[in-house]
Amino acid sequence: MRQVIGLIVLLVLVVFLVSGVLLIHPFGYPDASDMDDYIIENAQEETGSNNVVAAVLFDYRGLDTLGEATILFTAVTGVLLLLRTLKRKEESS
Amino acid sequence: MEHIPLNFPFLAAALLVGISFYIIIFKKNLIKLIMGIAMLASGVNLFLVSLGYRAGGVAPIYTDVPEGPMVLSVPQALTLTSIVINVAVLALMLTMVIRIYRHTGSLDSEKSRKMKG
Amino acid sequence: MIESPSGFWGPVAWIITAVVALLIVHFIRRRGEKAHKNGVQSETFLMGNPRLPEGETHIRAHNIYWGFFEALRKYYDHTVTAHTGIINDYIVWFIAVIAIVIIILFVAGGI
Amino acid sequence: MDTLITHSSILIIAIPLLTAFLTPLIGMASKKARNTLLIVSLAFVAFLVFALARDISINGIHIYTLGAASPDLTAPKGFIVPVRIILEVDGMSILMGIIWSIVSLAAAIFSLSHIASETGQNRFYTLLLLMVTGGFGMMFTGDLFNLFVFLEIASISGAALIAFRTKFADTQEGGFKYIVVSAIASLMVLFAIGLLYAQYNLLNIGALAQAIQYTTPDKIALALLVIAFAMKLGAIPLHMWVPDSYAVAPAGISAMLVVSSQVSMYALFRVCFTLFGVTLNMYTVGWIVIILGMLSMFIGVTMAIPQTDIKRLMSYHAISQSGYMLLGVGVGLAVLGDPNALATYGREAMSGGIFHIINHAMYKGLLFLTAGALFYRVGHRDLNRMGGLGHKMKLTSIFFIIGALSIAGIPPFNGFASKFMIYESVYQFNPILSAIAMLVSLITLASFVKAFQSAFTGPPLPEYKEVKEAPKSMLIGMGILAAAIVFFSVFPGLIVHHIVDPATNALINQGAYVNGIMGGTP
Amino acid sequence: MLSKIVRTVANQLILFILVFGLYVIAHGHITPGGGFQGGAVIVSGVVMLLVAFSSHELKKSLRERTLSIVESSGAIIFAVLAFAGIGTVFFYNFLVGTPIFGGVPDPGPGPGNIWTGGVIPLMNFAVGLKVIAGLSAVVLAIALFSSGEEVEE
Repeated sequence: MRQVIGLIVLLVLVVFLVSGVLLIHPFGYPDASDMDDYIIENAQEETGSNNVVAAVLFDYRGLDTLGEATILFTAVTGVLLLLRTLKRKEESS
Repeated sequence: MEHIPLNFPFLAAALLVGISFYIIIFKKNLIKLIMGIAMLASGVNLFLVSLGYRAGGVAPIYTDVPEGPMVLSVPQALTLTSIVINVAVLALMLTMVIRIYRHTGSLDSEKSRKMKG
Repeated sequence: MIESPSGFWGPVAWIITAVVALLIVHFIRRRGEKAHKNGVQSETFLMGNPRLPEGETHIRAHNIYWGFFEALRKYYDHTVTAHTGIINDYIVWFIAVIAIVIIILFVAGGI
Repeated sequence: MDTLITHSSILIIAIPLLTAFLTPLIGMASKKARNTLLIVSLAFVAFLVFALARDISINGIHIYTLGAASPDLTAPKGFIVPVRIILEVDGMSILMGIIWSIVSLAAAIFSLSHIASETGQNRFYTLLLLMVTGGFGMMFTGDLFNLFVFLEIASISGAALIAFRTKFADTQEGGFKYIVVSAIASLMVLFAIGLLYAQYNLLNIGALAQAIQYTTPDKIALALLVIAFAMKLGAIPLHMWVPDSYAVAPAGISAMLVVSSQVSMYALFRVCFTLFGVTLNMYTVGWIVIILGMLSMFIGVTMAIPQTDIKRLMSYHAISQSGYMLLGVGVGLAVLGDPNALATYGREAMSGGIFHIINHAMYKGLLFLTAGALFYRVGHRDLNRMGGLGHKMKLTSIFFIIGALSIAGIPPFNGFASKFMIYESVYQFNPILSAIAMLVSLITLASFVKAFQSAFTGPPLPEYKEVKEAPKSMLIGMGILAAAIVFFSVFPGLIVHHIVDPATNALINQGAYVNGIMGGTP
Repeated sequence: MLSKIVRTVANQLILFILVFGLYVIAHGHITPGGGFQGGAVIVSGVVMLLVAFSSHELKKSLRERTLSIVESSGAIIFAVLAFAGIGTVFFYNFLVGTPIFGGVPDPGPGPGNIWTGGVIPLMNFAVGLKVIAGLSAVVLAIALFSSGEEVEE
C-alpha cells in the first residue's frame, strides 16, 4: 500500500519537475543575463580581481560566503558537541 | 517543448532528483537515506550550475583567457556555496547516525525508532 | 482596546467588571451559614472504606478523559496509526502534498 | 546614533555571529565571562531591534545594500536591477525580530542554569548564538538565496542543539529527523530558486516580484516553496517531525524552535504576498493555506489530548496554534484580490493571525520553559508519574497557569484578544471555519486542564519529597515571558496599532516593498 | 597503522599536497580555486595521514582543542575583514586602491597580478584556515570516536 502511494506521488512529482525544467530556456542560451553581464563586465574595475567567481563570492555576494563559512563552523561545532565525552574534567568540576 | 535536445542537462538533474527521492522513500537503512540526500543535493547542484552555461562560453576568469563569451558567474558561486552547505549537513547527519547506532544497535529507520504516535 | 465591527475588546474594563463581580460574590458569601465547622464537614465521605494512603488518591494522566477516547476510538485508531515515527514516511507525505498542490495549481489556472 | 541605526540591520545579524565565533575562545578561559558576553550581546541585539523598530515606524522600510558605495544604493549607477545582496526590513520583518529577540534572551537566561551540570557548554552557547543569527538573517534578508543560506544555518544549529543530551537515544533520533526534514525542504527551496533564476536572472525578492509572470515553472516553484516552508513550520500533514524534535530538545531550545518555525511561516507569507503577490491565483493559494491551517488546528489538538509526555503534548499544541495563524492570514490571502472584502474583514483576519504569532511565541515559550523546570527538578517528562508538584514549585505552577490560560484563550489574556479577532473576522468569510476554531480552543483548554491536574495538583507524592523550586535564572527566564504576556494582555490595542497593523500593511502593500528596491534606480 | 612503505610515501607526499593547497588558496583571486578548494586539498592530505598512520598517532600532533582555536580565529578574521568596511558599508571592499592588494588589473583578458583583489585574497586565506582546521577536526573526531575514544571538552 505504502509502496504504491509512494510510487504514484513520486511519478507525479517527477513528471512535473521534468516538464518544469524543459520549459525554461534551452541549455546554453539563457533568456536573461543582465545581472551576470554587469558582473562580468565590471568585476575587474570594482573588485580588482581577475577571477569573477571569486569576486562574486567575496564581494557581490559576500554575505552568502560568510553564511557558508558559518554553516561549516556550525557543523564542526555540532559534530564536536555530539561526539563529546560525558565525563567532566577534574579542574572544571 | 521545442528544444528538448538542448535540455539534456536539465532533464538529467530532474531525473537525478527523482531517483534520489526514490531512495529516500524506499530505503530503510539510515546510511542509504543519507546517500539519497547527497544525491538529491548533487541533482540540485547540477541543475544550478547548468543554468549558467552559455554556448561556446569560457570560464569567467580573465587570467590568460581566450576571447569569447563568458559563462554566467553567479550560478557557479551559488553552486559552490550549496556544495559546502551539503558537506556540512552530511557530516552532522553521519555523526547523529553513529550515535543512534551506538544507542540502539540498529541502522534500520523502523527498528531504531523510539518515538511514535 | 481593540475596536471591531461587532464591538470592542478592552481588558481593563473586563478586569474591573470581574473584580466587582468577585466583590459581590464575596459579600454574599460572608452572609452565609456561620455554624459551618471546618474539619469534619469538609472531609471526603469515603463510605466507610479505609482511607487510601497519600498519592493513591491522585488521578494519573492516562485515566483522564477516558470516555472521550472511548467515544472517538475509530478516529483515534486512524490518526494515531498514521503517526508512524518512520522518517521515510515523513518524506512520502511531503512529496504527496507537493504533488497535490501542483495539480491544484495547474487545474485552477492563472489569475 | 544615526549611523548606528543606518547599520543596525546588519549589526543585528553580525553581532551574534561574531559573539558565536568568540565564544569557544573565551569559554576556554572562564565560564563567567562567557555567560556575561552571551547575555550582554543578546541584550544589545534586543536594544538594536527595538531602535530599528522605532526607526521603521517613523521612516518606513529600511534598506541596506551590502558592499555598495552607500547603504541605499540598491542598484549600480546607470543599471536597473540589483546585483548585490540587499537587506530589506519592513513591518513584518521587524515584528518577527522583536519576537525573536525577546524569546532568545529569555531562553539564554533560562539555559544558564538548565544545562549548568552538562558538559560541552561552550559549544552549546556557540550554537545558540548561531541559531539566533540564522533567525535574524531569515527575517531581514531581501534575497532569496541568502534566505536559503540562513535557513540552513538555523536548521543545522537547531538540529545539533536538539541532540544536545547525547546520553539519551531519543534526542539523537529527534535531531536526526529534524535535520533530514530540514535538508530536504531547503533543497527543494533551492530547486525553486533555480527555476526562478533561470527565467528572470534575478535573486532579489523585490526585483523578482516586479518581473514575475506566473508561468508554468513559476507555478512549480510556488508549490515547492510553499510546501517546503509549510514542512518547516510543521503544518499537518507535514508535522510529524515536530513532536519528535521539540519534545527531546533542552527546554530553552524548544522555546526557540517554536519561533524558528514561525520564521519559516514568515518566509511562507513573504513568498505568497510579496514575491508572487498579485500575480498568483490568490483564491486558490489562500484556500490551500486555509485548509493546511484547519487540518493543523483540529488534528493537532486532538492528537495532543492523549499524550502523556508533557513536552510532546505542548508540541502538538504548537502545531494546533500555528493553524490559527495560517487560518487568519490565509483568509486575508484569499480575499486579497477584492478590496471590499479585504477592507471589511480580510485585513482584520490578517491582523489577528499576525497578533497570534506574537502571543503564541510568548506563551508557548513560557510553557516549554515551565516543562523544562519540571524536567530539571523531577528528572522525566512523564505526566503519569508526576503529581502534587504545585506544593513545592509554586512560582512555576503560577507561570504554567498564566501560559495555559493564555493559550486556551481565556479572557483577559492575550490569547483571547487574537483569537477574538480571528473568530469574528473569519465568521464573515465562512462561519464553519470560525465554529471549528472555537471548538479547537475548547479542546485546548481541556488538554491543559489535564496537564495541570496531573502535574501540579493532588497530594504531594512521596517520591518527590526533596523537589525544590526552580533555580533563580530559570525563574528570571520564565518571568520575562510571563511579564510580556501580561503586558500584551493588558494593552492589546497598543500592540495591535503600533506593531501588528504595520506588519499587515507591509504584507498587503507589495508595491512598497518593490519600490524599496527598484525605486532608487533611474 | 599501515605498512612502512605507505607511511614513508605519505610522509613525502604531504609536503607536495600542502604546497599545492597553499598555491590554490593564495591564487584564488586570479586563477580557479580559492579558500574552500585549497582547504579541501590540504584536508585530503590530512585524511591520507589519518589512513597511513592510526588516528591515535595523529592525535599526538593534531588536537581538537588547537584545531577549534584555529578555526575560530579563521572565522573571526573573515568576519572582522567584513566588519572593517563598515566605515562605508558592511562587506565594502576597502582595500582597492591601497598599496596592499590594491592593484586593479587593466580590463579584459591579461596576465594576473597577485597584488590585486583588495580583501579577497585575505578572505581566501581566512576561509582556507577555517576549512583546514574545521574539516580535519571533523575527520579526526569521527575517526577517534569510531575507535572508541570521545572528544574532551
